[in-house]
Amino acid sequence: MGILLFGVAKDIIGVALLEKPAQVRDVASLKAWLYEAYPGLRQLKSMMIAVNRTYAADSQVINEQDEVAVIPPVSGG
Amino acid sequence: MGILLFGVAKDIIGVALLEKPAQVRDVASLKAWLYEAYPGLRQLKSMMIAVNRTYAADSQVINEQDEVAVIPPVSGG
Amino acid sequence: MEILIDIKDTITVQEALDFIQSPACGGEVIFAGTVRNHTKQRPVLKLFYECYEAMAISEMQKIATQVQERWDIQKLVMLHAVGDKYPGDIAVVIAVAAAHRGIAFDACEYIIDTLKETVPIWKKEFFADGEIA
Amino acid sequence: MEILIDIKDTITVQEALDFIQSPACGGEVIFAGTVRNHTKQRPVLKLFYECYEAMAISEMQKIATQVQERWDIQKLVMLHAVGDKYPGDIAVVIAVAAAHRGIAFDACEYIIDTLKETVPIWKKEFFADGEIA
Repeated sequence: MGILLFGVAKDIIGVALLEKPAQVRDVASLKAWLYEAYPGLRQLKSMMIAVNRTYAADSQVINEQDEVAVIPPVSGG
Repeated sequence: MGILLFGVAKDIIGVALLEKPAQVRDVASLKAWLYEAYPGLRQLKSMMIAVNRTYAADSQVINEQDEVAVIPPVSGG
Repeated sequence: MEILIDIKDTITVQEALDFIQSPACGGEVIFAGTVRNHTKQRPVLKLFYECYEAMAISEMQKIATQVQERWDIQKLVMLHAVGDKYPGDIAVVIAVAAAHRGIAFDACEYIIDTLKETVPIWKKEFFADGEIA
Repeated sequence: MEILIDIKDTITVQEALDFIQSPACGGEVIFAGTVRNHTKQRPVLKLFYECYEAMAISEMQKIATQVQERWDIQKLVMLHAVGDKYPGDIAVVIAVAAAHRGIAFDACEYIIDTLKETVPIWKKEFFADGEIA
């Protein structure tokens, strides 16, 4: 399963799609892994995770078939 | 000098322009004369007088060359 | 602040937009007041707007001056239609352009609220049942 | 409530107006967000808008649902542009039609404020001095 990257998160990591490590099973462990693997993400004012196109709480479980995305601070409008 | 009439005030009095009686020298006496001569005006929620295109207080003096108008409740927009 | 004030037979949102759009401004708020086909559930055939034009223009300019003193607005449009207006026709357009949207909303709402209170324009309603009010 | 939500290369105020104008509604409020030629006094060459489209549409629909629960709005439009946008171009249009103008102002401002907080769209600013932020 891939993790979609957008905006400045994509710029920091340098790709638009990341492979999810097998040990990542929920939003909290995904965030911990991202901050560890890509320390540049720590400069973001906020980093939300969307699961199946909805903002997800840290406790939310991530299943293999879920659509997961990293959402840096939005700036539309 | 004529007194301009608009909206429902014009409908009540039946003309668009009235002659000002010589004894009317200020806004208060104009209103008193209008209510006396045209009792139908008493049904208006409000009746403002404009002198030279500006809302006028009761104490304002009316000179012969002034542009005077009767302003019933406005309903633009 | 650039100002466009006009009272005439037919007004459009487009002419207001054309006046306010500018690469220097980020937020534009437009209010359009349209003739409704009913008033308190009674079908309306048409409205007739009458105006004391010289004073109406003067009162609209006073509103523009108040807006200028109160908010940092770059462009402001006030248009009012007169004569016979039918359901769906535009009776009034207010448009405001500012660098920041919050003040554009505040100024636009203030303008239409004040216009309805102070500008000498009167509407007559012609109802489908024949009554005129 | 009738709803028009769209994300595409080019948006216009006119298409929003065409959707909301109706003889049943008396008050229409439109917000247009335009690309400014400066940000904090620095000249801007262009913006680039990127979008997580499927989620953005879903978040816009959530805003429409909130509006519907909170206000008596008849028609609602949310349009957002994506790709390269130059000063003066329209980036976002919100339009609301209601029987009463007060709620149209409230709903329109709520929609643009919430869109800027929750909808996954990102802008990149290309400054005249070569910097990108």
